[in-house]
Amino acid sequence: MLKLILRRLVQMVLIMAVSSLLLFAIFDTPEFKKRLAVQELGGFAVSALTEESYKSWLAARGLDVPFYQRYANWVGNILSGDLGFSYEKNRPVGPLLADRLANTGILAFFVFALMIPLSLILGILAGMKEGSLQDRSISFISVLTTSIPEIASAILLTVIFALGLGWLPVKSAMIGGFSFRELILPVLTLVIYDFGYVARMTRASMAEVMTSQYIRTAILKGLPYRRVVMRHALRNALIAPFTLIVLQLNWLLSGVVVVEVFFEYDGFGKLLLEAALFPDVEVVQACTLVAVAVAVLSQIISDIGYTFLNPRIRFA
Amino acid sequence: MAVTEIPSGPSALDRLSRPKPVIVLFLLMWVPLTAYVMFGQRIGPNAQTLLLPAIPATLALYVLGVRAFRESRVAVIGLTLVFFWLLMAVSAPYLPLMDPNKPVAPFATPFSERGGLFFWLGTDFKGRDMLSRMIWGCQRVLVWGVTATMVAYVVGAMFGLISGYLAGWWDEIISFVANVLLSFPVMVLFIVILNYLGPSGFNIVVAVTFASAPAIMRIVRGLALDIKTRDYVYAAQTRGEHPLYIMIFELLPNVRGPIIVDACLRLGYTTVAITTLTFLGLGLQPPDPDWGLMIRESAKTAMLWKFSYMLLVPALAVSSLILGFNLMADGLREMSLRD
Amino acid sequence: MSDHAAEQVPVLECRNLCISYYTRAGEIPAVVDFNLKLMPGEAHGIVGESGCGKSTVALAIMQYMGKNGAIVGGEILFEGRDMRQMSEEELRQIRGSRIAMVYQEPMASLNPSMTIGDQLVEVPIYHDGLSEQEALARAEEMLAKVRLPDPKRILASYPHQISGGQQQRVVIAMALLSNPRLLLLDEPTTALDVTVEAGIVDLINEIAEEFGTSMIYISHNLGLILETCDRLTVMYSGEAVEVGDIHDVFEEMRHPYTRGLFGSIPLPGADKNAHPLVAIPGQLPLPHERPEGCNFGPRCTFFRDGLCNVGRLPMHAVPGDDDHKVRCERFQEIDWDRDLPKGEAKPPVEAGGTVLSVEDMTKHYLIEDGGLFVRGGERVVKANEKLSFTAREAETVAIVGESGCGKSTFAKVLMGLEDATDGKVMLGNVELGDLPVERRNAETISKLQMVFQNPFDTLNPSHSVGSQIARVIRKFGVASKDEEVEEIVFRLLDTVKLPRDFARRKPRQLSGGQKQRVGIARAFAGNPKVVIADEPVSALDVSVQAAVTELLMDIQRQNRTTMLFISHDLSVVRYLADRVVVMYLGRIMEQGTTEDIFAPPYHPYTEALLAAVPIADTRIEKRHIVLKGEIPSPTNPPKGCPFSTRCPYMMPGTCDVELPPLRSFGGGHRILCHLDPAELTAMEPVIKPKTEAAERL
Amino acid sequence: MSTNETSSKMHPKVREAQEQMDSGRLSRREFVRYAALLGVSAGAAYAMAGLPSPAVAQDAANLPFPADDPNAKAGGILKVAMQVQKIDDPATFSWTQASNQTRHMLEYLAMTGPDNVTRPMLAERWEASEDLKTWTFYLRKGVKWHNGDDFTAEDVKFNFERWTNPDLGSSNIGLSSVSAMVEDKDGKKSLIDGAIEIVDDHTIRFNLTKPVLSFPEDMYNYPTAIVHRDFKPPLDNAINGTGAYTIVENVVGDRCILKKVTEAGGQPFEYWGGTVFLDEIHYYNFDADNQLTAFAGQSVDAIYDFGVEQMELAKAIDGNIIAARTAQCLCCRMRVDAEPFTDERVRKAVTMAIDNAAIKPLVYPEGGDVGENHHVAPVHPDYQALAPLTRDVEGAKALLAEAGHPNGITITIDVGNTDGPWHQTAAEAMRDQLKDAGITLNINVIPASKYWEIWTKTPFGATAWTHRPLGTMVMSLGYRTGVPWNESGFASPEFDAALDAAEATLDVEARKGLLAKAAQILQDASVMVMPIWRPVYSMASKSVNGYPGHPTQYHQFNKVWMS
Repeated sequence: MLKLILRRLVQMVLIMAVSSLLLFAIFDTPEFKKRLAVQELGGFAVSALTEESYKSWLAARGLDVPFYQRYANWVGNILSGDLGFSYEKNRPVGPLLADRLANTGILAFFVFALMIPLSLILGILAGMKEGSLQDRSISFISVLTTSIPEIASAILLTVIFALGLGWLPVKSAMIGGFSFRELILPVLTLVIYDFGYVARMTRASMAEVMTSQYIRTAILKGLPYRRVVMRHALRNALIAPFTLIVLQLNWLLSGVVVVEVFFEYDGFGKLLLEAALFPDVEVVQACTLVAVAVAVLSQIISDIGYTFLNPRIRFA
Repeated sequence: MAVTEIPSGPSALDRLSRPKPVIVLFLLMWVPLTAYVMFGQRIGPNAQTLLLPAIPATLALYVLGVRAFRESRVAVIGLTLVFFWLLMAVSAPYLPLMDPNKPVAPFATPFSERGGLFFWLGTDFKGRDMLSRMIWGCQRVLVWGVTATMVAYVVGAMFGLISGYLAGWWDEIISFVANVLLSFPVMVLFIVILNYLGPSGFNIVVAVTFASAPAIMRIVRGLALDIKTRDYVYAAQTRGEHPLYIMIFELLPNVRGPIIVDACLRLGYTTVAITTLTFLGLGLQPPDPDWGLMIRESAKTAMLWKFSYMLLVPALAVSSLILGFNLMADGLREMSLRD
Repeated sequence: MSDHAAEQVPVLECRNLCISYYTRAGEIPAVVDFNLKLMPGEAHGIVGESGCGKSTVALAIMQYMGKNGAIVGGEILFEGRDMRQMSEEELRQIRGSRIAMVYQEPMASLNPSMTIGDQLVEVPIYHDGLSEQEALARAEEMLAKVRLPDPKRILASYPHQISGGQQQRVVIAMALLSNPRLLLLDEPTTALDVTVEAGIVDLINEIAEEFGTSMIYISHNLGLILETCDRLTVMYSGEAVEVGDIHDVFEEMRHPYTRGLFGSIPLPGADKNAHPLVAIPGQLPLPHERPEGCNFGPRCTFFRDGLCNVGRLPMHAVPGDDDHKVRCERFQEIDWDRDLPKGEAKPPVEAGGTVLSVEDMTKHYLIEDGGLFVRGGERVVKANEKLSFTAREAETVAIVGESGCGKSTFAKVLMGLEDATDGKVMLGNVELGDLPVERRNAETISKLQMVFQNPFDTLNPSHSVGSQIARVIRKFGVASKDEEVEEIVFRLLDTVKLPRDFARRKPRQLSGGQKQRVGIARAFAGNPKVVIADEPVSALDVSVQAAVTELLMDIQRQNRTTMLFISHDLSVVRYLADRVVVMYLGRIMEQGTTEDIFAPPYHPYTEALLAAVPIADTRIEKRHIVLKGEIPSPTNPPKGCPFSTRCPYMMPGTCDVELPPLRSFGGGHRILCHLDPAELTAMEPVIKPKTEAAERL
Repeated sequence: MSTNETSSKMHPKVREAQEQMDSGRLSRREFVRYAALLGVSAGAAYAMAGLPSPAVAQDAANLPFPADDPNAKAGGILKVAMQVQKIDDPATFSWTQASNQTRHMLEYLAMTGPDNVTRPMLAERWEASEDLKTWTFYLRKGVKWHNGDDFTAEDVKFNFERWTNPDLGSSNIGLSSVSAMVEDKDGKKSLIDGAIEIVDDHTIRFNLTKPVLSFPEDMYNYPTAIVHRDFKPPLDNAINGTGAYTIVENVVGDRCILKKVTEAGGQPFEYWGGTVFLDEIHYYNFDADNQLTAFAGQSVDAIYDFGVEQMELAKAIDGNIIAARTAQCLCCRMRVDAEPFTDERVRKAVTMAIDNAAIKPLVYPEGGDVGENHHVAPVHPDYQALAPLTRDVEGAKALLAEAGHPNGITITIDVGNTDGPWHQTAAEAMRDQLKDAGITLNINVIPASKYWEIWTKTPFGATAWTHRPLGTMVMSLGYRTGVPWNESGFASPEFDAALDAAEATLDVEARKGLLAKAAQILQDASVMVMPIWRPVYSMASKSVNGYPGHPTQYHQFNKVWMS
């Protein structure tokens, strides 16, 4: 197991190295440098710059050295804990990213706090009696909600709760400090899109377990139904959803982009999009590293959890 | 033990993937539509004649689909939703609609009349007819969505077969690259790629391929790993067939079934992705109508109960298409489990 | 025991039981008009081919039909009470305590995420209200009773940590914990190796004696039923066709189907030349396509229009034996000796020169722990160790062994999918050992073809039958013009006795037997010199097996092909092989002509194997040898003699240390054993005919 | 300040202008503007013109701000939605937004009010020589920096030296006033010795190489904020200003918080500009598109601006919509040195086939002015209407045929929507009109940032030009031969001469005429389609009082109060 984790971590570092090098190379193109200059100085001004003054601008920004050199520097900085500097936000990437990640973390926490119990309970209820009315209605709701993309559910929720009923604020910029009310719509949007997926997987897993032979054994052993479900079925049925839920972390990083942009919520996703469009190389780099780390770490957690939950692997 | 041996009729998936008529009809529908969307402007006003063969092909395909899916009500509903939009896409130029790009009367609410024109779904901030934009809006998302998914499948299946069948170093390398790509959250990948390439339909295809192909590759790889232990592959190996032959003729036809279900789901994801990217400004570009664009444009002009129809119409339209794909996938999966 | 039957209440009685499944095609009757009376202490066997409804009966008795099955008629009386009238709670109390069940796949029927102890204690806790401690004690006791070593360790283990045979013992222990009145055994040994199976069968017999439990034993294997049961029901296509005392039925079977069944299994008396097997023509009808009247009618030689296909057939008692009943209208008219089709005797084939010779062929696999970045230790799996044998033209060489003995690896090396690590494999004068298939020329490849085990895998489901055969013809350069190829395809279909229009069919439209025929046609399309048949019929129903086996041998005979027949079933091997190679853990333990192998001297493993194979013949007496333990993993074979861990003759200090010498007994009969040749020669035969007196006991 | 006092030192040209006004050749409003530019106090100028002075404080301090509202309440926070940008160096600001962040801390020598009249701010007054080549600025006394230093001529000199330092890259060097202080030396522009003269602590004189009328107006151009003489970028480390507020927090992309200054260098701070009411001014970062929705959600009290496409939304929201007529525009210019536009007939065909008057209502149904294919806007004081343009489709076809395109021509316009999606709407409207003349217009929509990479290079591009207070200013920025921002590559000595003449002429009518001549040359050359002068909209809630609308979108909240 330790070996596996180590292997994954090595792989993670490798992936990080490869992807960041690639990103550096991409953002090193003259077009991107020009775009950066335009953002910084304004389109009019850049076009009026002479070749020399453009060069001196590049030099001032440290963009005149070859990208591999910058990459080496950057890697050195990263290793010493310095994540670089944001051209756009004019501040070090580290604290900036930390701020935004914390915001996304809050969002993610509530999303998970709501989604996990909801989807597991619904999934188990549906999977327990495959084909029943209860199953059919839960399944239908899950398909329906997963079919509404985040952008559409954000719209629907905003239209109903913010524009129509006026219960909740339209935007979640939180300019007056943290506001729980402003968090509700983004959280709901993400939960609505995601819970159906997890619920369906839970249902499938539960349904599969319920038709398995060892459940038949348990029933024909004369155990009460409750015990069959709680003791025999649940643990086996929850292995797959558990790994899935952990992997949702990775999904969340994608899902939040839209939600954060739509609701003007200052989180990781919005930062990434803004940085990419700017193009704020070092922020994109840092975000990518975080994304890769989250992806790989969630995979590791999911692997560990899977191993822990599944004796077949734990004691193999 | 003796394996239960009940020769059954063709399964639903088999029927669906029975190639010839479906493929011919699909191409009849698809090629004109794609050509129309990609080159319509260059062809000029007569471009719409391109779509003439596509309309009956779409209808015929729908009939075939309903027949293949008749065992699953869910799948038929999904199919109907998808084909509704497909039909809209191929027949949009022939429908009695207003010009989707022509500003007529700004901010007309649904079911209102202005200047002798009746607006079923109102008009947007520029005064363009929403009904017309909604219907025209499905063209691009369908064309690019399906094209992107198909390309992703070709690429993913190719690498999946190689990786699964040849194993060894091929597998190590391909799997590593796939892992690298899979370690990016999809949206990060999309943003980076589209930001680099610039937003356009074609680049969406590239981005979707990068984002989806690794996952498809994994599925195909898994299937290939399974299928390659089958005796018929063994038989082909022992008669000295070239690995390429085995991959294309022995493996590929048999991964088709499970992949169709996945493809329906993935079409849904791709549709979501295109809409979302367009909303973020990285996807399709104005002026031609598109649901994502409609949302993008309305999100800043219609944040009011009174105008919320501008947001709701495209949001519901895109949801219905995705629902269609998902229901199809659901029904197909159910049918394949029953077979 | 039948003396007391009248006074006793039957443990279980099924009266006119009808069970149906509801599918999207409508109601499908699975079992029709099933009757069964089980007295205390009695063991009743239900035998039949797949799809005959035997497992359905078992589940119906447990009142566990799944969501689309239902009992649509009749009664199930357990100790006189109709189970159909019982409430869920009453059923729950009976299940697991009064009626217990043992299942086909032990691994699947144990919960993978609970320890065995946890799963066992549930039974006494919920049924007898025992405390956890008491329950644990009882579970441990029971594990000891089913002869599991170290019950404490097993209690704490998870199912995957013990072997298949041990798992099945655990399941049996679980079933016995509450001392049930009735034990249902649904193919309890099918998933196990033969030698392990023998141990379980042994255990079941002991239990029946010790606990006095009534048993219903479900199996497709007539030999197993004979070894375990007092009475039996033969089922065909959802109906019981013959019921009776086991000896009555085995010796005087009255139903044409039962008769056909016995005709198609290779009993010790059978001989491929003199008394070939006789297959039952046709195939099992689908549940929703059953004929009017007798279900067996369309396949029956004695079918008479207007009699056999009218109405529902009742069971008739055999005159003079009320317990023996038959569902046949004509059973009294049939003169078996005259009317039963017999296999035609065929002249024996003279073997030709040596075609294939294998000399010290060794195949080792390296297994690397770790992966891309972390190097782990390397382990060697010795899949094949110094295999040496030869096969001559038109000869059938059987390679016998249980799982993990290395027969598949050997086939792979032969086919060129793996390189031999060492040694030589000569086909004619071509060395194949280090010639992978890519480097072999078409001629060499076409000389060596294979028939596969699983009929459902042998054909690519995406291509038509014809195109798959045609591909081989083209590939091997037999013909290239379309018409010629087509002609050959048709001829091959004729050869395997399939209609020519099958060429256009997709494999899913074929039954398993038909697919296997196509597989044979494909193997012979390139006129091979050697055909490797890897358990070609083991996945087929008994009645189909015979036909396919016969076909295979007919073609072999015609083409004078050498056949390497890989099998675990010694009865089949005895029937068709000229020479036999017995393998165990990658090594050849014994080889010789069929007569040599089936008569002493035996290798101890061969001896045990022979004793383990159930034989459905009441006239045969078998020595009782049960091996202990399980087959060791090939990744970690025992030192010395591979069989030393299980060998009843094991000599500590010798067998488990040193590799045994190869002893030759003349005529190519060689045995790898430490035992003294004299001791080996002095062994008693495992199988011998019973004396008349013993038979009529 | 009394009228007499001013008149005693009055620039002779003021008299000239007054005569023109009296004889009816100059409108009264224009006179006020000129008089103010030439150093007459705005109040006096209004008085001379016989116009009621707008609510500007009529006190001795000669303040540029409106009078205090008697109902005004002190206190409160004004929250404004705007992009919050980097503010490292005011001299290199590229965006108005950045200057808004600093405007209440760093102030300007002059201030142009919403009435387009330029009044003295940090300067108390100014004088121009008769030939408009020598300008003397008298600085306001008693202005304190937040660190307690006095504001002196040294500060001003320091700023001018900075601006003219080519290494800094300030766009101020392009202002006609500043550019008249530099010369080319070794291929580099540098400040002419003696161009800046410190007369005394509070008087500074500029000697220009050419006559410049717009000097005071230039001094309110957003990058001309006056920083302390010790200033070193970045501003974050050098927070110091003369304004009533100071920046306490500036997080780019998030927020910029300004607080009222109460203490300067240990002393209580007294703002030179009189009472300010707000305690704090908060800028919160919202994308242009989201500002109005943020406002609708009551997150903010005011916004920087909103697009015309959001007008209906704005109207539906409770609040005051503030519209300002501007010289902002969309200049669809053709590069005269790129095919097929090298042929003047092609360009002419394009302009002839387009009816600007029909485009404007499609794009800006409310407010704005129709353009005349040159770059002087009706709001410019030196604007004079040319003969109305008429659409001539047949003529266009004929010209095309003559130019060798009898079957029409296909051209592509690059649109970056740098200023909002209305660029595209305008381009689409042009496309529809051009179709009639057989010209197929392809619209190549590219991202805004991409557009700025090509704006001077593309053969046909739709460039947004921002508001500038004078027609001469923008004409010389964009169309003089060889200037960097000459995106059309237009080169005409005749035009340059006309522009020079206009810039040097004070006679308002003559000047208008001269500029009109230049405009006519430009129009005749068919360098551009200039369909529209757009209005800018912003919005403030009803509780924000005295919120000014300014054509340049400059924020000046000194007299704003919250109710």
